[in-house]
Amino acid sequence: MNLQIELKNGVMTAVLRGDLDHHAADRLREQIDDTARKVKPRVLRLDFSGVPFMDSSGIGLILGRVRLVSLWNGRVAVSGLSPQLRRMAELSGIASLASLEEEEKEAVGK
Amino acid sequence: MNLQIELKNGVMTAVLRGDLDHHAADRLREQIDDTARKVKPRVLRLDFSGVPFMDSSGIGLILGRVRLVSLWNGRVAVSGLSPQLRRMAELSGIASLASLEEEEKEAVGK
Amino acid sequence: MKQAVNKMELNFPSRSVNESFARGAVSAFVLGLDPLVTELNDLKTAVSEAVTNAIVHGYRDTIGTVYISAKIFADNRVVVKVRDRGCGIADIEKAMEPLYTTGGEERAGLGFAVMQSFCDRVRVSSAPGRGTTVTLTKQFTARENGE
Amino acid sequence: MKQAVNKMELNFPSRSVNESFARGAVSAFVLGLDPLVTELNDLKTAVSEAVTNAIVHGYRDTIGTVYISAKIFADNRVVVKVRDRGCGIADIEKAMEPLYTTGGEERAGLGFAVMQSFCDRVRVSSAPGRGTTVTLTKQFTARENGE
Ligand SMILES: Nc1ncnc2c1ncn2[C@@H]1O[C@H](COP(=O)(O)OP(=O)(O)O)[C@@H](O)[C@H]1O
Ligand SMILES: Nc1ncnc2c1ncn2[C@@H]1O[C@H](COP(=O)(O)OP(=O)(O)O)[C@@H](O)[C@H]1O
Repeated sequence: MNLQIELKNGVMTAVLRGDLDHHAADRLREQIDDTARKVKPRVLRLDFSGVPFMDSSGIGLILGRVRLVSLWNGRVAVSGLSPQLRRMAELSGIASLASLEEEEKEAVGK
Repeated sequence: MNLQIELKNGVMTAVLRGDLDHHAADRLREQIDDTARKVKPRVLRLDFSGVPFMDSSGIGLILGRVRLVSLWNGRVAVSGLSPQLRRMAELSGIASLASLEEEEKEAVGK
Repeated sequence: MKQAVNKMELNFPSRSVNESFARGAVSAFVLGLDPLVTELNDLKTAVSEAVTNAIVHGYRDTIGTVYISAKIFADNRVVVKVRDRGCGIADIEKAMEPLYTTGGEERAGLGFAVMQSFCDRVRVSSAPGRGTTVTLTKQFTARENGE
Repeated sequence: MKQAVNKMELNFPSRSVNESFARGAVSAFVLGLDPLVTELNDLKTAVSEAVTNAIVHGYRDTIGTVYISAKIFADNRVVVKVRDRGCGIADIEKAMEPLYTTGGEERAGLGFAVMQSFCDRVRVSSAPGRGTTVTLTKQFTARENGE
Protein backbone atom coordinates (compact mmCIF):
# COMPACT_ATOMS: atom_id res chain seq x y z
CA MET A 1 0.00 0.00 0.00
CA ASN A 2 1.25 3.39 -0.92
CA LEU A 3 -0.06 6.83 0.04
CA GLN A 4 0.36 10.23 -1.57
CA ILE A 5 -0.97 13.37 0.09
CA GLU A 6 -1.79 16.63 -1.69
CA LEU A 7 -2.89 19.94 -0.11
CA LYS A 8 -4.66 22.71 -2.03
CA ASN A 9 -7.07 25.46 -0.90
CA GLY A 10 -8.11 23.77 2.31
CA VAL A 11 -8.67 20.45 0.56
CA MET A 12 -6.45 17.58 1.60
CA THR A 13 -6.39 14.72 -0.91
CA ALA A 14 -5.08 11.29 0.07
CA VAL A 15 -4.39 9.16 -3.00
CA LEU A 16 -4.41 5.48 -2.01
CA ARG A 17 -2.65 2.81 -4.06
CA GLY A 18 -2.80 -0.95 -3.52
CA ASP A 19 -5.06 -3.46 -1.81
CA LEU A 20 -6.90 -1.98 1.15
CA ASP A 21 -7.40 -4.50 3.96
CA HIS A 22 -7.11 -4.27 7.75
CA HIS A 23 -3.30 -4.55 7.58
CA ALA A 24 -3.00 -1.71 5.07
CA ALA A 25 -5.71 0.41 6.75
CA ASP A 26 -3.84 0.36 10.06
CA ARG A 27 -0.79 1.85 8.36
CA LEU A 28 -2.68 4.37 6.21
CA ARG A 29 -4.75 5.70 9.07
CA GLU A 30 -1.72 6.85 11.04
CA GLN A 31 -0.20 8.64 8.07
CA ILE A 32 -3.45 10.31 7.02
CA ASP A 33 -4.30 11.41 10.57
CA ASP A 34 -0.83 12.84 11.25
CA THR A 35 -1.24 15.31 8.42
CA ALA A 36 -4.98 15.90 8.88
CA ARG A 37 -4.58 16.85 12.53
CA LYS A 38 -2.02 19.49 11.59
CA VAL A 39 -3.80 20.85 8.53
CA LYS A 40 -7.41 20.56 9.72
CA PRO A 41 -8.70 20.51 6.14
CA ARG A 42 -12.20 21.74 5.25
CA VAL A 43 -12.47 18.72 2.92
CA LEU A 44 -10.57 15.46 3.21
CA ARG A 45 -10.75 13.72 -0.15
CA LEU A 46 -9.94 10.01 -0.23
CA ASP A 47 -9.07 8.95 -3.79
CA PHE A 48 -9.61 5.21 -4.32
CA SER A 49 -8.86 5.12 -8.05
CA GLY A 50 -5.65 3.17 -7.36
CA VAL A 51 -7.31 0.58 -5.10
CA PRO A 52 -8.02 -2.71 -6.90
CA PHE A 53 -9.25 -4.52 -3.79
CA MET A 54 -10.94 -3.39 -0.59
CA ASP A 55 -12.78 -5.16 2.20
CA SER A 56 -14.88 -3.64 5.01
CA SER A 57 -11.68 -2.34 6.66
CA GLY A 58 -11.81 0.32 3.92
CA ILE A 59 -15.26 1.37 5.13
CA GLY A 60 -13.87 1.52 8.66
CA LEU A 61 -11.10 3.76 7.36
CA ILE A 62 -13.61 6.14 5.76
CA LEU A 63 -15.89 6.23 8.83
CA GLY A 64 -12.94 6.87 11.15
CA ARG A 65 -11.87 9.86 8.99
CA VAL A 66 -15.47 11.22 8.97
CA ARG A 67 -15.30 11.16 12.76
CA LEU A 68 -11.89 12.84 12.84
CA VAL A 69 -12.61 15.76 10.51
CA SER A 70 -15.98 16.40 12.21
CA LEU A 71 -13.86 17.65 15.17
CA TRP A 72 -13.28 20.83 13.12
CA ASN A 73 -16.50 20.60 11.06
CA GLY A 74 -14.70 19.24 8.03
CA ARG A 75 -16.20 16.71 5.65
CA VAL A 76 -14.96 13.63 3.80
CA ALA A 77 -15.30 13.16 0.04
CA VAL A 78 -14.68 9.77 -1.52
CA SER A 79 -13.72 9.50 -5.18
CA GLY A 80 -12.53 6.92 -7.66
CA LEU A 81 -14.58 3.94 -6.44
CA SER A 82 -14.62 1.06 -8.92
CA PRO A 83 -17.94 -0.77 -9.36
CA GLN A 84 -16.73 -3.42 -6.86
CA LEU A 85 -15.82 -0.83 -4.23
CA ARG A 86 -19.02 1.08 -4.91
CA ARG A 87 -20.98 -2.07 -4.08
CA MET A 88 -19.14 -2.27 -0.75
CA ALA A 89 -19.82 1.42 -0.09
CA GLU A 90 -23.53 1.04 -0.83
CA LEU A 91 -23.83 -2.00 1.40
CA SER A 92 -22.36 0.06 4.25
CA GLY A 93 -24.64 3.06 3.85
CA ILE A 94 -21.70 5.46 4.18
CA ALA A 95 -23.20 7.63 1.44
CA SER A 96 -25.11 9.54 4.15
CA LEU A 97 -21.87 10.37 6.00
CA ALA A 98 -19.35 10.98 3.25
CA SER A 99 -20.00 12.30 -0.24
CA LEU A 100 -19.37 9.67 -2.86
CA GLU A 101 -18.27 11.54 -5.94
CA GLU A 102 -19.33 10.25 -9.30
CA GLU A 103 -16.57 9.95 -11.87
CA GLU A 104 -19.02 10.60 -14.73
CA LYS A 105 -17.93 14.21 -15.21
CA GLU A 106 -14.36 13.18 -15.82
CA ALA A 107 -15.37 10.35 -18.09
CA VAL A 108 -17.70 12.51 -20.22
CA GLY A 109 -15.65 15.72 -20.24
CA LYS A 110 -12.98 13.91 -22.28
CA MET B 1 -2.84 -22.08 -21.23
CA ASN B 2 -3.94 -21.32 -24.70
CA LEU B 3 -2.57 -22.47 -28.06
CA GLN B 4 -2.85 -21.01 -31.54
CA ILE B 5 -1.46 -22.85 -34.57
CA GLU B 6 -0.48 -21.23 -37.88
CA LEU B 7 0.68 -22.98 -41.07
CA LYS B 8 2.62 -21.24 -43.85
CA ASN B 9 5.07 -22.54 -46.48
CA GLY B 10 5.97 -25.70 -44.61
CA VAL B 11 6.45 -23.81 -41.37
CA MET B 12 4.11 -24.67 -38.51
CA THR B 13 4.03 -22.04 -35.78
CA ALA B 14 2.57 -22.82 -32.35
CA VAL B 15 1.90 -19.64 -30.37
CA LEU B 16 1.78 -20.47 -26.65
CA ARG B 17 0.00 -18.25 -24.14
CA GLY B 18 0.02 -18.61 -20.37
CA ASP B 19 2.17 -20.26 -17.70
CA LEU B 20 3.95 -23.36 -18.99
CA ASP B 21 4.31 -26.05 -16.34
CA HIS B 22 3.90 -29.85 -16.41
CA HIS B 23 0.10 -29.56 -16.26
CA ALA B 24 -0.04 -27.17 -19.21
CA ALA B 25 2.68 -29.01 -21.17
CA ASP B 26 0.71 -32.27 -21.04
CA ARG B 27 -2.23 -30.56 -22.70
CA LEU B 28 -0.23 -28.58 -25.26
CA ARG B 29 1.82 -31.54 -26.37
CA GLU B 30 -1.23 -33.49 -27.55
CA GLN B 31 -2.60 -30.56 -29.52
CA ILE B 32 0.73 -29.67 -31.15
CA ASP B 33 1.52 -33.29 -32.04
CA ASP B 34 -1.91 -33.93 -33.54
CA THR B 35 -1.34 -31.24 -36.13
CA ALA B 36 2.41 -31.82 -36.57
CA ARG B 37 1.93 -35.51 -37.38
CA LYS B 38 -0.54 -34.62 -40.14
CA VAL B 39 1.38 -31.66 -41.58
CA LYS B 40 4.96 -32.93 -41.10
CA PRO B 41 6.35 -29.38 -41.18
CA ARG B 42 9.90 -28.65 -42.32
CA VAL B 43 10.14 -26.19 -39.42
CA LEU B 44 8.10 -26.30 -36.21
CA ARG B 45 8.34 -22.86 -34.61
CA LEU B 46 7.40 -22.59 -30.93
CA ASP B 47 6.60 -18.98 -30.05
CA PHE B 48 7.04 -18.30 -26.33
CA SER B 49 6.39 -14.55 -26.42
CA GLY B 50 3.11 -15.06 -24.55
CA VAL B 51 4.61 -17.24 -21.81
CA PRO B 52 5.29 -15.30 -18.59
CA PHE B 53 6.38 -18.37 -16.60
CA MET B 54 7.99 -21.68 -17.53
CA ASP B 55 9.71 -24.43 -15.58
CA SER B 56 11.77 -27.37 -16.92
CA SER B 57 8.58 -28.97 -18.25
CA GLY B 58 8.86 -26.37 -21.02
CA ILE B 59 12.30 -27.70 -21.89
CA GLY B 60 10.81 -31.21 -21.94
CA LEU B 61 8.15 -29.93 -24.32
CA ILE B 62 10.78 -28.51 -26.68
CA LEU B 63 12.97 -31.65 -26.58
CA GLY B 64 9.98 -33.91 -27.20
CA ARG B 65 9.08 -31.85 -30.30
CA VAL B 66 12.70 -31.98 -31.55
CA ARG B 67 12.44 -35.76 -31.33
CA LEU B 68 9.07 -35.82 -33.12
CA VAL B 69 9.97 -33.65 -36.13
CA SER B 70 13.31 -35.46 -36.55
CA LEU B 71 11.17 -38.41 -37.74
CA TRP B 72 10.73 -36.52 -41.04
CA ASN B 73 14.00 -34.52 -40.80
CA GLY B 74 12.24 -31.36 -39.66
CA ARG B 75 13.71 -28.93 -37.16
CA VAL B 76 12.42 -26.91 -34.21
CA ALA B 77 12.86 -23.15 -33.90
CA VAL B 78 12.15 -21.42 -30.60
CA SER B 79 11.30 -17.72 -30.52
CA GLY B 80 10.11 -15.09 -28.08
CA LEU B 81 12.03 -16.25 -25.00
CA SER B 82 12.06 -13.64 -22.24
CA PRO B 83 15.32 -13.21 -20.30
CA GLN B 84 13.96 -15.54 -17.61
CA LEU B 85 13.04 -18.27 -20.10
CA ARG B 86 16.34 -17.77 -21.94
CA ARG B 87 18.17 -18.51 -18.69
CA MET B 88 16.24 -21.77 -18.41
CA ALA B 89 17.01 -22.61 -22.04
CA GLU B 90 20.73 -21.96 -21.59
CA LEU B 91 20.86 -24.06 -18.45
CA SER B 92 19.38 -26.95 -20.42
CA GLY B 93 21.75 -26.74 -23.34
CA ILE B 94 18.88 -27.11 -25.83
CA ALA B 95 20.53 -24.50 -28.07
CA SER B 96 22.41 -27.35 -29.77
CA LEU B 97 19.17 -29.15 -30.63
CA ALA B 98 16.73 -26.37 -31.45
CA SER B 99 17.53 -22.97 -32.92
CA LEU B 100 16.88 -20.20 -30.40
CA GLU B 101 15.89 -17.19 -32.46
CA GLU B 102 17.00 -13.78 -31.28
CA GLU B 103 14.30 -11.14 -31.21
CA GLU B 104 16.81 -8.38 -31.95
CA LYS B 105 15.86 -8.10 -35.60
CA GLU B 106 12.25 -7.41 -34.76
CA ALA B 107 13.16 -4.98 -32.01
CA VAL B 108 15.56 -3.00 -34.20
CA GLY B 109 13.65 -3.17 -37.50
CA LYS B 110 10.84 -1.28 -35.75
CA MET C 1 -22.75 -33.94 -0.35
CA LYS C 2 -20.66 -35.17 -3.27
CA GLN C 3 -16.91 -35.60 -3.07
CA ALA C 4 -14.69 -32.62 -3.77
CA VAL C 5 -12.76 -32.62 -7.06
CA ASN C 6 -9.98 -30.60 -5.46
CA LYS C 7 -9.10 -29.39 -1.99
CA MET C 8 -6.41 -27.70 0.04
CA GLU C 9 -5.56 -26.93 3.65
CA LEU C 10 -3.54 -24.01 4.86
CA ASN C 11 -2.47 -22.49 8.18
CA PHE C 12 -0.48 -19.46 9.28
CA PRO C 13 0.03 -17.26 12.36
CA SER C 14 -2.55 -14.53 12.99
CA ARG C 15 -0.40 -11.64 11.78
CA SER C 16 -2.19 -9.01 9.73
CA VAL C 17 0.35 -9.29 6.90
CA ASN C 18 -1.19 -12.74 6.25
CA GLU C 19 -4.58 -11.27 5.33
CA SER C 20 -3.31 -10.68 1.81
CA PHE C 21 -1.52 -14.05 1.78
CA ALA C 22 -4.78 -15.84 2.65
CA ARG C 23 -6.69 -14.05 -0.14
CA GLY C 24 -3.88 -14.75 -2.58
CA ALA C 25 -3.72 -18.44 -1.73
CA VAL C 26 -7.49 -18.94 -2.03
CA SER C 27 -7.40 -17.01 -5.32
CA ALA C 28 -4.64 -19.22 -6.67
CA PHE C 29 -6.66 -22.27 -5.64
CA VAL C 30 -9.86 -21.32 -7.49
CA LEU C 31 -8.01 -19.94 -10.52
CA GLY C 32 -8.17 -23.43 -12.05
CA LEU C 33 -11.94 -22.83 -12.44
CA ASP C 34 -11.14 -19.94 -14.78
CA PRO C 35 -13.47 -17.79 -12.64
CA LEU C 36 -15.22 -14.57 -13.63
CA VAL C 37 -13.28 -11.60 -12.23
CA THR C 38 -16.26 -10.45 -10.15
CA GLU C 39 -16.87 -13.91 -8.67
CA LEU C 40 -13.21 -14.27 -7.76
CA ASN C 41 -13.21 -10.83 -6.20
CA ASP C 42 -16.34 -11.63 -4.17
CA LEU C 43 -14.73 -14.73 -2.70
CA LYS C 44 -11.47 -12.89 -1.99
CA THR C 45 -13.43 -10.20 -0.16
CA ALA C 46 -15.35 -12.69 1.97
CA VAL C 47 -12.14 -14.60 2.82
CA SER C 48 -10.47 -11.35 3.74
CA GLU C 49 -13.34 -10.54 6.15
CA ALA C 50 -13.29 -13.94 7.83
CA VAL C 51 -9.48 -14.03 8.15
CA THR C 52 -9.39 -10.47 9.48
CA ASN C 53 -11.98 -11.42 12.11
CA ALA C 54 -9.89 -14.39 13.24
CA ILE C 55 -6.86 -12.11 13.56
CA VAL C 56 -8.56 -9.03 15.04
CA HIS C 57 -11.27 -10.60 17.21
CA GLY C 58 -10.50 -14.31 17.65
CA TYR C 59 -6.88 -13.75 18.66
CA ARG C 60 -7.38 -10.22 19.93
CA ASP C 61 -4.37 -9.81 22.23
CA THR C 62 -2.38 -12.81 21.14
CA ILE C 63 -0.93 -14.56 18.11
CA GLY C 64 -2.61 -17.87 17.29
CA THR C 65 -2.94 -20.06 14.22
CA VAL C 66 -5.53 -19.44 11.51
CA TYR C 67 -6.69 -22.53 9.58
CA ILE C 68 -8.18 -22.41 6.11
CA SER C 69 -9.55 -25.27 4.09
CA ALA C 70 -11.06 -25.01 0.65
CA LYS C 71 -12.88 -27.47 -1.58
CA ILE C 72 -14.04 -27.33 -5.17
CA PHE C 73 -16.98 -29.53 -6.15
CA ALA C 74 -17.85 -30.86 -9.60
CA ASP C 75 -20.64 -28.29 -10.04
CA ASN C 76 -18.12 -25.42 -9.52
CA ARG C 77 -19.29 -24.80 -6.00
CA VAL C 78 -16.47 -23.62 -3.74
CA VAL C 79 -16.55 -24.05 0.04
CA VAL C 80 -13.98 -22.22 2.17
CA LYS C 81 -13.68 -22.71 5.93
CA VAL C 82 -11.80 -20.19 8.08
CA ARG C 83 -11.15 -21.40 11.61
CA ASP C 84 -9.50 -19.98 14.71
CA ARG C 85 -8.98 -21.36 18.20
CA GLY C 86 -9.46 -17.95 19.72
CA CYS C 87 -11.93 -16.39 22.13
CA GLY C 88 -15.09 -17.52 20.33
CA ILE C 89 -18.41 -15.69 20.03
CA ALA C 90 -21.01 -15.82 22.82
CA ASP C 91 -23.99 -14.49 20.83
CA ILE C 92 -23.58 -15.36 17.14
CA GLU C 93 -26.87 -13.79 16.07
CA LYS C 94 -25.95 -10.46 17.59
CA ALA C 95 -22.41 -10.64 16.19
CA MET C 96 -23.86 -11.04 12.68
CA GLU C 97 -26.05 -7.92 12.91
CA PRO C 98 -24.79 -5.25 10.53
CA LEU C 99 -22.84 -2.45 12.28
CA TYR C 100 -22.41 -4.48 15.47
CA THR C 101 -18.73 -4.53 16.44
CA THR C 102 -16.60 -5.02 19.52
CA GLY C 103 -13.58 -3.89 17.54
CA GLY C 104 -13.62 -0.18 18.36
CA GLU C 105 -13.70 2.91 16.20
CA GLU C 106 -11.88 1.58 13.16
CA ARG C 107 -14.06 -1.51 12.57
CA ALA C 108 -17.24 -0.92 10.63
CA GLY C 109 -19.16 -3.92 12.00
CA LEU C 110 -19.78 -5.01 8.42
CA GLY C 111 -17.63 -8.14 8.10
CA PHE C 112 -20.46 -10.66 8.34
CA ALA C 113 -22.76 -8.48 6.23
CA VAL C 114 -20.16 -8.41 3.48
CA MET C 115 -19.60 -12.18 3.66
CA GLN C 116 -23.35 -12.72 3.35
CA SER C 117 -23.69 -10.31 0.47
CA PHE C 118 -20.66 -11.63 -1.47
CA CYS C 119 -21.26 -15.38 -0.93
CA ASP C 120 -24.23 -17.68 -1.42
CA ARG C 121 -24.11 -19.01 2.09
CA VAL C 122 -22.32 -18.18 5.35
CA ARG C 123 -22.35 -20.52 8.35
CA VAL C 124 -20.82 -19.60 11.68
CA SER C 125 -20.14 -22.04 14.47
CA SER C 126 -18.45 -20.84 17.61
CA ALA C 127 -18.01 -21.55 21.30
CA PRO C 128 -16.63 -19.07 23.86
CA GLY C 129 -13.06 -19.99 24.75
CA ARG C 130 -12.86 -22.63 21.99
CA GLY C 131 -12.84 -20.63 18.78
CA THR C 132 -14.83 -19.91 15.65
CA THR C 133 -15.35 -21.55 12.27
CA VAL C 134 -16.83 -19.59 9.37
CA THR C 135 -17.93 -21.60 6.32
CA LEU C 136 -18.32 -19.67 3.08
CA THR C 137 -20.06 -21.25 0.10
CA LYS C 138 -19.97 -19.69 -3.34
CA GLN C 139 -21.25 -21.05 -6.64
CA PHE C 140 -18.97 -20.20 -9.55
CA THR C 141 -20.16 -19.99 -13.14
CA ALA C 142 -19.24 -22.99 -15.27
CA ARG C 143 -16.84 -21.93 -18.05
CA GLU C 144 -16.34 -23.97 -21.21
CA ASN C 145 -12.58 -23.60 -20.93
CA GLY C 146 -12.25 -24.61 -17.28
CA GLU C 147 -10.03 -27.49 -16.30
CA MET D 1 18.90 -20.87 13.38
CA LYS D 2 16.88 -17.81 14.39
CA GLN D 3 13.13 -17.88 14.71
CA ALA D 4 11.02 -17.28 11.63
CA VAL D 5 9.18 -13.95 11.43
CA ASN D 6 6.41 -15.55 9.40
CA LYS D 7 5.46 -19.06 8.30
CA MET D 8 2.76 -21.09 6.62
CA GLU D 9 1.84 -24.70 5.98
CA LEU D 10 -0.14 -25.98 3.05
CA ASN D 11 -1.27 -29.33 1.68
CA PHE D 12 -3.19 -30.51 -1.36
CA PRO D 13 -3.73 -33.66 -3.45
CA SER D 14 -1.08 -34.49 -6.07
CA ARG D 15 -3.13 -33.36 -9.07
CA SER D 16 -1.21 -31.50 -11.75
CA VAL D 17 -3.66 -28.58 -11.65
CA ASN D 18 -2.21 -27.82 -8.20
CA GLU D 19 1.25 -27.07 -9.60
CA SER D 20 0.11 -23.53 -10.37
CA PHE D 21 -1.78 -23.29 -7.08
CA ALA D 22 1.39 -24.17 -5.15
CA ARG D 23 3.42 -21.54 -7.01
CA GLY D 24 0.69 -18.97 -6.49
CA ALA D 25 0.39 -19.66 -2.78
CA VAL D 26 4.15 -19.45 -2.18
CA SER D 27 4.21 -16.25 -4.25
CA ALA D 28 1.44 -14.70 -2.18
CA PHE D 29 3.33 -15.67 0.97
CA VAL D 30 6.61 -13.96 0.04
CA LEU D 31 4.89 -10.92 -1.53
CA GLY D 32 5.00 -9.25 1.90
CA LEU D 33 8.78 -8.98 1.39
CA ASP D 34 8.14 -6.74 -1.63
CA PRO D 35 10.45 -9.06 -3.61
CA LEU D 36 12.31 -8.26 -6.82
CA VAL D 37 10.43 -9.74 -9.79
CA THR D 38 13.38 -11.95 -10.75
CA GLU D 39 13.87 -13.30 -7.23
CA LEU D 40 10.18 -14.07 -6.93
CA ASN D 41 10.21 -15.80 -10.29
CA ASP D 42 13.27 -17.88 -9.31
CA LEU D 43 11.52 -19.15 -6.20
CA LYS D 44 8.31 -19.86 -8.12
CA THR D 45 10.28 -21.86 -10.65
CA ALA D 46 12.07 -23.93 -8.00
CA VAL D 47 8.79 -24.60 -6.16
CA SER D 48 7.17 -25.62 -9.43
CA GLU D 49 9.99 -28.15 -10.03
CA ALA D 50 9.79 -29.67 -6.56
CA VAL D 51 5.98 -29.88 -6.59
CA THR D 52 5.95 -31.37 -10.08
CA ASN D 53 8.45 -34.02 -8.93
CA ALA D 54 6.24 -34.95 -5.98
CA ILE D 55 3.26 -35.29 -8.34
CA VAL D 56 5.00 -36.96 -11.30
CA HIS D 57 7.61 -39.13 -9.55
CA GLY D 58 6.74 -39.37 -5.84
CA TYR D 59 3.11 -40.31 -6.46
CA ARG D 60 3.67 -41.75 -9.92
CA ASP D 61 0.61 -43.99 -10.30
CA THR D 62 -1.46 -42.72 -7.43
CA ILE D 63 -2.87 -39.57 -5.85
CA GLY D 64 -1.27 -38.65 -2.53
CA THR D 65 -0.91 -35.49 -0.48
CA VAL D 66 1.78 -32.89 -1.14
CA TYR D 67 2.91 -30.85 1.88
CA ILE D 68 4.52 -27.44 1.67
CA SER D 69 5.85 -25.32 4.47
CA ALA D 70 7.48 -21.93 4.11
CA LYS D 71 9.29 -19.66 6.52
CA ILE D 72 10.55 -16.11 6.26
CA PHE D 73 13.47 -15.11 8.49
CA ALA D 74 14.40 -11.63 9.69
CA ASP D 75 17.27 -11.38 7.20
CA ASN D 76 14.82 -11.96 4.28
CA ARG D 77 15.90 -15.54 3.86
CA VAL D 78 13.04 -17.78 2.69
CA VAL D 79 12.99 -21.53 3.29
CA VAL D 80 10.41 -23.67 1.48
CA LYS D 81 9.98 -27.38 2.12
CA VAL D 82 8.12 -29.59 -0.36
CA ARG D 83 7.33 -33.03 0.98
CA ASP D 84 5.64 -36.16 -0.34
CA ARG D 85 4.99 -39.57 1.16
CA GLY D 86 5.52 -41.25 -2.15
CA CYS D 87 7.97 -43.82 -3.51
CA GLY D 88 11.15 -42.04 -2.37
CA ILE D 89 14.53 -41.91 -4.12
CA ALA D 90 17.04 -44.76 -3.77
CA ASP D 91 20.11 -42.91 -5.09
CA ILE D 92 19.77 -39.17 -4.42
CA GLU D 93 23.14 -38.25 -5.92
CA LYS D 94 22.26 -39.92 -9.20
CA ALA D 95 18.77 -38.40 -9.19
CA MET D 96 20.31 -34.93 -8.91
CA GLU D 97 22.58 -35.34 -11.95
CA PRO D 98 21.48 -33.05 -14.77
CA LEU D 99 19.58 -34.89 -17.54
CA TYR D 100 18.96 -37.96 -15.38
CA THR D 101 15.29 -38.82 -15.39
CA THR D 102 13.05 -41.82 -14.84
CA GLY D 103 10.12 -39.82 -16.16
CA GLY D 104 10.24 -40.83 -19.80
CA GLU D 105 10.47 -38.82 -22.98
CA GLU D 106 8.69 -35.66 -21.86
CA ARG D 107 10.80 -34.97 -18.74
CA ALA D 108 14.06 -33.15 -19.30
CA GLY D 109 15.82 -34.43 -16.18
CA LEU D 110 16.55 -30.83 -15.24
CA GLY D 111 14.31 -30.32 -12.20
CA PHE D 112 17.05 -30.53 -9.59
CA ALA D 113 19.50 -28.58 -11.78
CA VAL D 114 16.95 -25.76 -12.06
CA MET D 115 16.27 -25.76 -8.31
CA GLN D 116 20.01 -25.52 -7.67
CA SER D 117 20.52 -22.78 -10.19
CA PHE D 118 17.51 -20.70 -9.05
CA CYS D 119 17.97 -21.08 -5.27
CA ASP D 120 20.90 -20.57 -2.92
CA ARG D 121 20.63 -24.02 -1.42
CA VAL D 122 18.76 -27.26 -2.15
CA ARG D 123 18.64 -30.14 0.30
CA VAL D 124 17.03 -33.47 -0.51
CA SER D 125 16.22 -36.12 2.04
CA SER D 126 14.46 -39.25 0.91
CA ALA D 127 13.91 -42.88 1.77
CA PRO D 128 12.51 -45.53 -0.62
CA GLY D 129 8.91 -46.29 0.25
CA ARG D 130 8.71 -43.41 2.71
CA GLY D 131 8.84 -40.27 0.59
CA THR D 132 10.95 -37.25 -0.21
CA THR D 133 11.51 -33.81 1.28
CA VAL D 134 13.14 -31.04 -0.75
CA THR D 135 14.26 -27.95 1.16
CA LEU D 136 14.80 -24.81 -0.90
CA THR D 137 16.58 -21.81 0.61
CA LYS D 138 16.66 -18.45 -1.09
CA GLN D 139 17.98 -15.13 0.14
CA PHE D 140 15.81 -12.19 -0.92
CA THR D 141 17.11 -8.66 -1.25
CA ALA D 142 16.18 -6.38 1.63
CA ARG D 143 13.89 -3.60 0.37
CA GLU D 144 13.43 -0.33 2.24
CA ASN D 145 9.71 -0.54 1.80
CA GLY D 146 9.26 -4.13 3.01
CA GLU D 147 7.01 -4.86 5.94
N1 LIG E 1 -13.45 -15.05 14.70
C1 LIG E 1 -14.07 -14.31 15.65
N2 LIG E 1 -13.77 -14.53 16.96
C2 LIG E 1 -14.38 -13.81 17.94
N3 LIG E 1 -15.31 -12.85 17.68
C3 LIG E 1 -15.66 -12.60 16.42
C4 LIG E 1 -15.06 -13.32 15.34
N4 LIG E 1 -15.61 -12.87 14.19
C5 LIG E 1 -16.49 -11.92 14.53
N5 LIG E 1 -16.54 -11.75 15.88
C6 LIG E 1 -17.42 -10.81 16.62
O1 LIG E 1 -18.44 -10.38 15.75
C7 LIG E 1 -18.43 -8.94 15.63
C8 LIG E 1 -18.93 -8.52 14.28
O2 LIG E 1 -18.03 -8.95 13.27
P1 LIG E 1 -18.07 -8.28 11.84
O3 LIG E 1 -19.46 -8.23 11.32
O4 LIG E 1 -17.08 -9.01 10.99
O5 LIG E 1 -17.60 -6.78 12.05
P2 LIG E 1 -16.19 -6.17 12.52
O6 LIG E 1 -15.10 -7.14 12.17
O7 LIG E 1 -16.07 -4.91 11.77
O8 LIG E 1 -16.30 -5.98 14.00
C9 LIG E 1 -17.01 -8.57 15.95
O9 LIG E 1 -16.87 -7.23 16.34
C10 LIG E 1 -16.67 -9.55 17.07
O10 LIG E 1 -17.24 -9.15 18.29
N1 LIG F 1 9.73 -36.44 -5.16
C1 LIG F 1 10.34 -37.46 -5.82
N2 LIG F 1 10.01 -38.75 -5.56
C2 LIG F 1 10.61 -39.77 -6.21
N3 LIG F 1 11.57 -39.60 -7.14
C3 LIG F 1 11.96 -38.35 -7.44
C4 LIG F 1 11.37 -37.22 -6.79
N4 LIG F 1 11.96 -36.10 -7.29
C5 LIG F 1 12.87 -36.53 -8.18
N5 LIG F 1 12.87 -37.86 -8.30
C6 LIG F 1 13.75 -38.70 -9.17
O1 LIG F 1 14.84 -37.87 -9.61
C7 LIG F 1 14.86 -37.82 -11.03
C8 LIG F 1 15.39 -36.50 -11.51
O2 LIG F 1 14.53 -35.45 -11.15
P1 LIG F 1 14.62 -34.04 -11.88
O3 LIG F 1 16.03 -33.58 -11.91
O4 LIG F 1 13.64 -33.13 -11.23
O5 LIG F 1 14.19 -34.31 -13.39
P2 LIG F 1 12.79 -34.79 -14.02
O6 LIG F 1 11.67 -34.38 -13.11
O7 LIG F 1 12.73 -34.09 -15.32
O8 LIG F 1 12.88 -36.29 -14.15
C9 LIG F 1 13.43 -38.12 -11.44
O9 LIG F 1 13.33 -38.57 -12.78
C10 LIG F 1 13.04 -39.18 -10.41
O10 LIG F 1 13.58 -40.44 -10.76
